[in-house]
Amino acid sequence: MIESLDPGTLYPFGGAALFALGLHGLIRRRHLILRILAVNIMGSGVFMVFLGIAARGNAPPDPVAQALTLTGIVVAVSATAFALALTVHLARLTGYAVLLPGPLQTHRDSHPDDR
Amino acid sequence: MSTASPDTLIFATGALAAVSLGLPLLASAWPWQARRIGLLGLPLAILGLLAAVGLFLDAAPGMDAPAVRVGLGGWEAPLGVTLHLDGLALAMLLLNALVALAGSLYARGYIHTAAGERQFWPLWLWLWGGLNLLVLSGDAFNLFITLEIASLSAVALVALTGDTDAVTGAMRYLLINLLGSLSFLLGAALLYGEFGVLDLQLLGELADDGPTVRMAAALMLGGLLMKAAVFPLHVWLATAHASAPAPVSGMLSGMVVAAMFYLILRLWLLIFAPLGTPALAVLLGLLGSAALVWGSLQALRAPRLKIVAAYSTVAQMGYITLAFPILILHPAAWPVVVFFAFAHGLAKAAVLMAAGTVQKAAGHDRMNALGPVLRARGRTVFALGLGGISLMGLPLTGGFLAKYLLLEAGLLAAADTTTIMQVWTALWVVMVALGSLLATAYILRMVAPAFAAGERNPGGHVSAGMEWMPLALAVGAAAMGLAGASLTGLLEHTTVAA
Amino acid sequence: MNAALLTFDFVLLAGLLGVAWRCLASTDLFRAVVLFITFGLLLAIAWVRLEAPDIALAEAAIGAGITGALLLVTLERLKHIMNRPRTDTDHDPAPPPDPVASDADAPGAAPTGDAASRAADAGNAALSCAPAPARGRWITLVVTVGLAGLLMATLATQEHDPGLQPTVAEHMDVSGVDHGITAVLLNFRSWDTLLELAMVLLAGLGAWSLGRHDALPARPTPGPVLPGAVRLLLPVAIVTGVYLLWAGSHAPGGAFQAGAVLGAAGILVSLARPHELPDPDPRLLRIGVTAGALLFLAIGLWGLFAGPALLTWPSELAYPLILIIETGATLSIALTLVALFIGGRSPREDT
Amino acid sequence: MNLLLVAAAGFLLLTILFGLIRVLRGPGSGDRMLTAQLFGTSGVGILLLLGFALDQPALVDVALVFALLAVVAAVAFVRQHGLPEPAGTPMHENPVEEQPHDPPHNPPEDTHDR
Repeated sequence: MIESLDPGTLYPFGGAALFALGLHGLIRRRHLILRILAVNIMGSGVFMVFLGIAARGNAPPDPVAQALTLTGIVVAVSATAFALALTVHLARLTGYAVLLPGPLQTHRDSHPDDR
Repeated sequence: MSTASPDTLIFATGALAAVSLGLPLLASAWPWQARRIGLLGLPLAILGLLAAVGLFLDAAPGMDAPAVRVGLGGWEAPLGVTLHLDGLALAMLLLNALVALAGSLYARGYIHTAAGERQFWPLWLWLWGGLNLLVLSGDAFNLFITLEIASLSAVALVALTGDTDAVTGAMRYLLINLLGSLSFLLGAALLYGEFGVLDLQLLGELADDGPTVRMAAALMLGGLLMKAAVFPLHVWLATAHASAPAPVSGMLSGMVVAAMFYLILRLWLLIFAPLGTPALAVLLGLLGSAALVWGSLQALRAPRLKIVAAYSTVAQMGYITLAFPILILHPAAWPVVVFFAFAHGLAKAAVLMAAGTVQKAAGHDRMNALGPVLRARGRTVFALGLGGISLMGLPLTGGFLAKYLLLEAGLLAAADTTTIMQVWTALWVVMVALGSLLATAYILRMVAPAFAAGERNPGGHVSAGMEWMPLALAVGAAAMGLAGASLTGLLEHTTVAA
Repeated sequence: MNAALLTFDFVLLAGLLGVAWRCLASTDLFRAVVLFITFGLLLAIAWVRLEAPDIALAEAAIGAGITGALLLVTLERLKHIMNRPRTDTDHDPAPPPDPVASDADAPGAAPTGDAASRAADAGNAALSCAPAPARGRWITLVVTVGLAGLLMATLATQEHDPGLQPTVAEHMDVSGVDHGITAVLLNFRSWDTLLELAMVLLAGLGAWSLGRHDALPARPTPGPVLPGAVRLLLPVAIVTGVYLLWAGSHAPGGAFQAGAVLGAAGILVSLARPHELPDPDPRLLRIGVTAGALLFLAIGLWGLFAGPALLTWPSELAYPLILIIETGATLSIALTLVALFIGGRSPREDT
Repeated sequence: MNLLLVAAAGFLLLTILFGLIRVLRGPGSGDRMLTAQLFGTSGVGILLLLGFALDQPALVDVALVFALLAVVAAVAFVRQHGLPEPAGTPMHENPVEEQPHDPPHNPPEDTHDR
């Protein structure tokens, strides 16, 4: 039975695991670099599912699914590059590259000018 | 006998897509003239859009399908990417164009440094164009790219203010958007694996009630609900919407959130409607109710004007979520969602832009110190109030029409269902009433200082566009109550899976 | 043979998951980045196993080159920012009052010691980060493991659908090229590719909107190794980029891969910088990053007016048109990637 | 013959997985980066072996691009860690004050490991 496992059937399971693993990292870690890496790992999981679907069975691989993956990778790289630039920008403003939970300045009630 | 030939409509659809991409591209290539490109291009785009609506309404009764479908590159689905233009899409394009035009005229006064304009205008046109392309797209993968274009430009616009809150809000917004998009893409991948097509209409014909469709629905709709800031995935909204530049806040609350609901509705109508079960209806109803109450309470205690308006978006999105359980029980009620999106979009854009005007004039937007400026700026207070009245749903406004339709659909849904579901439906109807009451409270909180006695001080200078555009949007929101019939006429011609 | 390949697959998948896990669990950012680069390498091998050499090519260009360089330069910038002595003229009067100090990666929270060793550690302290908090650990674990299980169960029910492969094969003769993926990207689904170019452009615009970069002064190097390596690599990279662009019509390759390789060449130059780099004219730069998409749309407009739809062209002209579009796209992508690496917009744009 | 090639590729893969120990433990950034570079070399080997084993000549191109672009990360690393950086890192709205660059790294980072 295990002999009949072709990569197209096997890898999507790995893709699903990568997606979940990335999601776990995205939720649990606070540092933005790690969160961006987590999103990228999630994306790789999705691409693995797509490419697995493309390669299933004995027919030649499906060029449409492969082309979609290529487009998806480019979109992911663009988003990553922008996210990194935004991280640096945020760090320059706050001195931290983490998203602090809790209220932000605009949500606080008091303001020096009010007194 | 219709006068518009199918070719004209196909041309119009392609031209809408080309303009939605071409204007932002030109503005990006030549940001030194981007403001001019936007202020010339957007009105022309609206004229073209109105012409397309006319053509469409003229030709629609004679068409064998309720949508214009254009296979780009000359390739029909499933091989190519299809643009899908129907009544629903046209309605959303109109909303987008109206909010974007008002925002542009507003931004003309709001963004006043040359360097700021060069960064703002290309991104602003990308947001408008990206949303247009999203609405026009009829292909699951193509939707993923348009979602990313719209979110990336929105995030960059939020960060443009440059203060800590704005950049923090932008970062949260970006992460939630990326998560939502990836979830959507994984759902699309599963659908492609099962059915071998990506075109939404073809998927609708093939889809069954199997595990793939269920999982894909959970991933795609879950991702979109996250982007639409539905409770409990709403935490990012207030920061992002409140700290963005005012025209951007208007566009985000008025149109971007609505576009996510548009997409949920579109997917629901075409593919996922067979999945609707009472259990799902109860879940969505509870989420909507929770958003309504929680968002309103936050709006009641938020310290700043723009944050009040942003939390009000969370609450109003609760209303739209409440419409979904009703349309699970009573499928013909779906136009309610569009009415809500329209009424809320115009009214909320008006309120946020008016809040931006107040903020600019006063130099801040802390609720407890805005009295003097509000008392001196009647036009802006009128826009705040009129937009607010539509949000509350007082008779004759667009908000009233939307809520009336929602209640009517709720009662119709209750008529032909089980006793337990009748109880739930009754609860949702009560929630709609309660939500209006809470909305009244936070709207009054915004405008009440204007009517108290005290010092008057108009504050800093604001441009004419910043005074008149919120008012125009608010009047539009109110007038929706009268123009509802024509919207219904347009929505009749929408692709709905059999 | 089959069993050997299957073993290979299992080891590779286990390696991928392990590397990803350690990467995300890392408390040291530099280690996380190196693990991520390794992850990209393993991913490229996985794509090869899935018979997707095009994607492996893209992954090699991105994972090994572009993303790695972007991540490393970002770490460097973060380190500079966090080691900067904070003065009163800084934007924030005080660091955010953090009720979550254990959660925040404050550089000051680094191991304490005497001042001298702290200064020596400063560079690394800025790149270390707190481990994930214990609170909520189990809920997240249950949710994500449950999601993975559901996804796998769904995948297990799916039949082997041939997808659109037969349809693509049927239409290859009119596509203008001999390589399936290029036919899909530049002809059958060219709208996706046009929007993808828009997305790359938008990332550049977004990064530019955040701030300006400084002048790019020459960076003296103490030894001959770096300039020598760059002098050797640069021509090879350019030739490879052009080759990939040309190969795309009949073999794995294409605009994005070529653009990434050329972009990497640009990044090399900007890294080595034996001479001061002139700040390019911002007007030319703006047109350069947009040109690919603009050209694509302009050619596509022909179909809008001549019929039947946007982005249509006669099949006998398909090959030259696709080559023109790909060339434009390659140059714009390469330029945007270099701009993203350098950082903000040109200071001259604001004058 | 093919079996041998696949086995060799599998062996190289295992060497990468063993090499991960150096990435995880460091101790210095240089050790980690150098290991990643060696992975790149093994990766090129794996790609070439698989290319012959599976009869996919296009993998030679992939290997070429890999070999070429792995250098970029290395140069980016060397540039920042091995050489003095002049003032003015990019992307500063306001030029920051000049500061001494961080010294070479080899402090014990194991304290951060579990």
